[in-house]
Amino acid sequence: MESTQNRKITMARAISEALAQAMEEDPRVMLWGEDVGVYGGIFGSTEGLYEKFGPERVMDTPISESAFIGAAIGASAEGMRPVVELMFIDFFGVAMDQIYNHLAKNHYMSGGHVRHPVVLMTAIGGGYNDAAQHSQALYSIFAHVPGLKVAVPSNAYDAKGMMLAAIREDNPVIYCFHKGLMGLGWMPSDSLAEVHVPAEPYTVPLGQARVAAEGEDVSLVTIGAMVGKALKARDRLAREGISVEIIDLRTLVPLDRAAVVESVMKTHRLVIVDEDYRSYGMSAEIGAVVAEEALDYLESPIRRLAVPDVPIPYSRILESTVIPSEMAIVEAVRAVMES
Amino acid sequence: MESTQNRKITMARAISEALAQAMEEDPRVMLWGEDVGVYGGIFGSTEGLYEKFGPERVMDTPISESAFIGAAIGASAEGMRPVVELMFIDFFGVAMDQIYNHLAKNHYMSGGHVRHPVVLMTAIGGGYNDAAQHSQALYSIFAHVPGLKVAVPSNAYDAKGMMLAAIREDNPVIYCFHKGLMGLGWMPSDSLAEVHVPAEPYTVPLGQARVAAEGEDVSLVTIGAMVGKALKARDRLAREGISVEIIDLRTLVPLDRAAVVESVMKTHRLVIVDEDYRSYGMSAEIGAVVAEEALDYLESPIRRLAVPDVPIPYSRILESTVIPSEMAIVEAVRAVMES
Amino acid sequence: MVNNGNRSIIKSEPIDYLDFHGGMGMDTVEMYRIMCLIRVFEDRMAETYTEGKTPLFSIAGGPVPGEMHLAAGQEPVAVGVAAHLRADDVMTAPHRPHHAAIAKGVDLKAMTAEIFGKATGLSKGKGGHMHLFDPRVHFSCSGIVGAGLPPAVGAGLAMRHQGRDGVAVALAGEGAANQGTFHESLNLAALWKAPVIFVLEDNQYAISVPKSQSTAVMRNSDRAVAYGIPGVYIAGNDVMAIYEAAEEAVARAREGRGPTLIEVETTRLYGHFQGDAEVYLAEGQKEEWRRRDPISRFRDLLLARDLMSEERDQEIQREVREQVEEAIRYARESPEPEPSEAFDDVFVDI
Amino acid sequence: MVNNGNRSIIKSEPIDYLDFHGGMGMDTVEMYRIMCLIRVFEDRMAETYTEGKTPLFSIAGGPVPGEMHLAAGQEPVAVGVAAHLRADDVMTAPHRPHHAAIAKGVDLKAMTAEIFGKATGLSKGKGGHMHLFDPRVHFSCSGIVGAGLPPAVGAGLAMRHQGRDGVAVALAGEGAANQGTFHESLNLAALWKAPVIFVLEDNQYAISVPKSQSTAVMRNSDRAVAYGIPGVYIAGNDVMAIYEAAEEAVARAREGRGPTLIEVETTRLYGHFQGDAEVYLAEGQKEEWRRRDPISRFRDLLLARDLMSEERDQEIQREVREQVEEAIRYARESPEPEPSEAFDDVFVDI
Ligand SMILES: Cc1ncc(C[n+]2csc(CCOP(=O)(O)OP(=O)(O)O)c2C)c(N)n1
Ligand SMILES: Cc1ncc(C[n+]2csc(CCOP(=O)(O)OP(=O)(O)O)c2C)c(N)n1
Ligand SMILES: [Mg+2]
Ligand SMILES: [Mg+2]
Repeated sequence: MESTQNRKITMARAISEALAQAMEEDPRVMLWGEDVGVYGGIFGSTEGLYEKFGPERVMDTPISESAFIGAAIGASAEGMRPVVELMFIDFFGVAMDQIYNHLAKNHYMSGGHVRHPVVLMTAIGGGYNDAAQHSQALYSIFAHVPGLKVAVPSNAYDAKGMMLAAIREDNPVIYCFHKGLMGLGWMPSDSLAEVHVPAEPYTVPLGQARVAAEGEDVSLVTIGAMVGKALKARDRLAREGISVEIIDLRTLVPLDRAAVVESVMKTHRLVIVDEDYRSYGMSAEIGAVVAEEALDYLESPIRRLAVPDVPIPYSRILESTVIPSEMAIVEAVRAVMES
Repeated sequence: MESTQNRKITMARAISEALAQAMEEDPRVMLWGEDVGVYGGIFGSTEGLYEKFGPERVMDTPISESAFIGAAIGASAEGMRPVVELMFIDFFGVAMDQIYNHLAKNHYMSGGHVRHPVVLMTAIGGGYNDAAQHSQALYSIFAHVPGLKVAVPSNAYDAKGMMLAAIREDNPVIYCFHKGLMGLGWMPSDSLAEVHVPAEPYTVPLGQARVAAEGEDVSLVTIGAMVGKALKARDRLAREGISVEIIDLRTLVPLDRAAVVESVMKTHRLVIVDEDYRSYGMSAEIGAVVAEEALDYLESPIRRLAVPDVPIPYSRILESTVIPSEMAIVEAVRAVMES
Repeated sequence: MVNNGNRSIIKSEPIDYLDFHGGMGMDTVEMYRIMCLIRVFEDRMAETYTEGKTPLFSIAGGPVPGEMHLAAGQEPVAVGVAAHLRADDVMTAPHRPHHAAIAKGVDLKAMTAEIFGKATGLSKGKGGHMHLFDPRVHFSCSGIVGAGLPPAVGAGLAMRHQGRDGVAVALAGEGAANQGTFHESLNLAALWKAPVIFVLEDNQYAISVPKSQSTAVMRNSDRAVAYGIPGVYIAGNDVMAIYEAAEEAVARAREGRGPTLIEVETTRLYGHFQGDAEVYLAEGQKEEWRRRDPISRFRDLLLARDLMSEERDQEIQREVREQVEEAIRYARESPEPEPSEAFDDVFVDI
Repeated sequence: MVNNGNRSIIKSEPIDYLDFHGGMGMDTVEMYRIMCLIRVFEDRMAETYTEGKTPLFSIAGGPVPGEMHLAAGQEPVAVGVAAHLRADDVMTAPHRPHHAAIAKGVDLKAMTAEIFGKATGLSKGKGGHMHLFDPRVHFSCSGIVGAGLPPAVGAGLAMRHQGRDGVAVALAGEGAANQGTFHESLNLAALWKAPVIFVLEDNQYAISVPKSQSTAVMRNSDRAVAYGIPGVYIAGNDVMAIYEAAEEAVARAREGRGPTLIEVETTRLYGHFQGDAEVYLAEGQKEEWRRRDPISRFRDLLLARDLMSEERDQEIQREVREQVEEAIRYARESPEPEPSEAFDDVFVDI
């Protein structure tokens, strides 16, 4: 297998490459979902797999999310390792019972006797005006209910490594890829997500945050597509003399509390940036963790920047008002530095 | 209508009384759900209504939650004011799309032109060994997504007043009644929930927390069935010289942030007690609000007591290990006082 | 043991409905006009959508934001059904909603402005092309497949409860017939004898997945048996055949005799969304669909039967083109919403 | 236009299946024994459940925690179907699972201990009566109505993919046939020709709601038409008729010819759950059901045909009673789980 030191590929390709390698190394890995076959996945996550592995291992499904996600439960109990695509995370509501009451809990309810090595991969995020039912992050909901690991890669390297880790893992994993990181031609995509990706299979362990950039003055904790925006905001802020440390959580479950706490102990300030809704979600959890474990280190109130508890509006100007932007991040950091 | 100064009734009766009064005062109010007719609701919430209002206004449904909850969307758009029962909140996963993508968002997505005055009432909570799929609180999930008000009464007085407020409200309201507060003969029930309830219709506004008990040393923020447990814990702690102020949030949306912040400004300590899962939920949100708005007032780290991110186990001893108990509350408060 | 039960009624001939209905109040030319209006709207939307986009289908550029699912080719369904509806009848539509909205009488200018994301749009720019709401004509739609069916049942129930003789039409793609809401809603409507007409647009594909790979039966209309209600399949994408089936179904519903399931063979003349390369289509499939364009066929029929003159046709073409241009002009010239608009309408203020 | 299509095959006579099958390897007495085992288990569970409860059905008291849904009266379904299954065939069951679990061969002691919430239970006390998992015999159940159907389809798919000739049986109440998962799962299984047998236990009620008030058709088996698969209704709660229908369906599935839908008329001899006052039942309904007790009818038949002697019957009664008592004793004497057990098994440790 060709390896290089500088093979930049899109996140979509990183994901489909991980899937191909997993399917090569393990015949138990199967893939199904809507338009994952000939089409290659609406967001390119399964490009080329149908051609490579054929209709027995790569299957298009009807628009029956409860049935085909639930099918992964039974198939995994019988020894398969299904990867299933829920086209948009926004559609979770038609299939949530199978996900959270069964896929997530059967291991526990069976006293550890049943395992469901299933990856449910799904597209998240906005930024391209797909409005209220096709632009949400929503990962906090999956992180709230016990029994699911929740992975949200911010770049192609992590995307490949976390996908391989998720597939090899014996627990169900909700794997959320942000549409705006995939490098699709027909959608704005953050070029920061297109990084060097080794050709060989490798894993990025689930549960280890990454210091995306070191800094001294303020900890910025974030995930997914907000990592790239935060990095850009950090550059701007550096010019103002503000040194921002960026923590890319990578997974919400397991949550790398130590990474967050350590950073705050160093910087004494915390900004949380999240593309999910603000209340009762990721930004709240991080804030609470710090108020529990590093309260005395905080020199100013924490600050949360997230979708302000409104549905994602359609029009460009409205959408960009509610989804945290580079400038909004800059302002949030400034505000924390001033308070 | 008979009124008295001391008419203690169960929360189940308070709810069915509120429903009866709403149906009397407004012919647009209809009621449907599983076993809400002759049976009177599995938890007695609709007792007597079928007899009083007949099968045209009180309708049993098939086990088709997406269809009958979705039906409330269309019916309310056409001018009705449906109250719909989802038997257990644990079943939300079979109908969540209708709830969160439509009922919650249509008002916004229509630019304010469509209204859905719908009350979705549902049973929450554990404490009677109904295991992982029938014992959850889960209200944080509804509070996380925009467009739904979320009410969680802790006693019969609030239950009646909040139900009447919810029905008169033009927004969709998720109304969560805790099974262990209903005063059912066949289930343990907290007698503290059985309080004086005026016979006349009245409302308790959604969005106003209540100081359930004043105190000086620590603020205990909670909701639902945990309020009663907290009150009992408070008595114990008082004997140790610890004065606990208990805030009953009553609603998660709208959240009475001011009530929380004011209390913490007074006591300088915060314990959050919640029957929902610990992470990414109610306890996180309250912690984050305080870290945002009252950080400088905190004299010790906040403490969260909630279901520790495990499914609710079946056996008595296991269930009581994970659902916050009076003693666990006492210990959490002590810990905060000591830190 | 294999159950070979009778299936739904299949109608495939554009036979003499015209003769039958010619004198009975149906305005065939008006139906034709609305079909033309829809087609011109969709064609112009396709053009407008690509304006200023580099690469061609970059969702971020140009005057029209977001995804775009066009319904050209599916005009007969919307028009044949809506011809029987009053303004206060209810219609719920799916992610591909323009033809339905136009046929139901949604204000074209406000709808276009909404699609452009403007402040003058139906939803002040907050809804978008998959979320058109016009309570004036009781129209709504949703981007979630199968999600419009339950609300239609509830609307039907409400109208009956209120003593209105209204009906609710739930429109959905053939792909929606495999979603749980389809089953639950048909059962509930049948059980409650709700005045609902379920109409499936069988354009043979759900994005890239052909019906044969998603649906265990040939015709979803056969599924009516599972609810004890009438099921009709209309082959041929013929507006008159649809008109007739809808007439019976709407009458049935209005009279309190319960729901009907109608499935209509139709064709998707654009891709699933604009930008869809349609690699999954067999060669020649698209051309074949275009050859059977339902609008030209209808025009030929109307001309052949002297129900419309060439002049009237040209006048109609002029008219609808003007109407569409005016709507697009209105949308273009309308102001963007104020940013603060994003924060309003989450809740009704009390 | 009303579709009066042929419906599913209806079998109602406890005819000569016995003669037909008598010499074909089916052990009727063994089936009888398992039905008796289930009945004794359910009766003893009903007694044990009320032990130490004040008021009588207080869910908090006594040795058995939680809710209790008993399946007495429904033995023929579980036994008639499971008679065709191997240990490595899959079964998913609903909230009323004891008969199915016993028929599938779930370990009775571990199952009873689980229902008592003990450390020796199938799930170490974490699952409970609605969450019995025994991977040894590929059995699982769920407290969510209709939730067992999708996993059964997936299990079927997996077995076929692995080249196993296994089948999956999804058992559910008639009330589950109005849940979206029913529809989606049947379509998916039919489409993929998955080796699945869907078995509905039509005990005519879903809690208090009679089938006529929840289901738009008389027989859910008629819904098989909607998926192009065989549908069979078995009237009479007769184990032999069920056995025969299941034989055909299981063979069909094993041979790769796809799924079957079987609905079985049966009776719920206890309430929906223990403590249900059953105010919604017509007077005399319960007595009527009891009169048609499927076990005594089967016994009479076996005795009349000399397939079983009185002595063997008495021996069986003794045997199963002992087996149940032993299981209950085991459960009672087993230790409670350690509190720390609550924190294990959320995730597989890597
Ligand atoms: C519940 C749900 N699942 C998946 C999708 C993604 N999706 C949007 S349209 C579509 C295909 C719909 O096909 P069909 O119902 O036949 O309508 P058509 O597009 O052909 O008009 C899919 C899968 C969705 N919007 N909602
Ligand atoms: C999705 C869902 N909705 C509602 C319930 C509550 N519930 C439990 S059992 C039951 C009735 C089930 O009836 P049926 O399927 O006929 O089975 P039976 O109880 O008669 O065996 C209901 C409504 C549930 N568990 N899951
Ligand atoms: Mg289609
Ligand atoms: Mg039943």
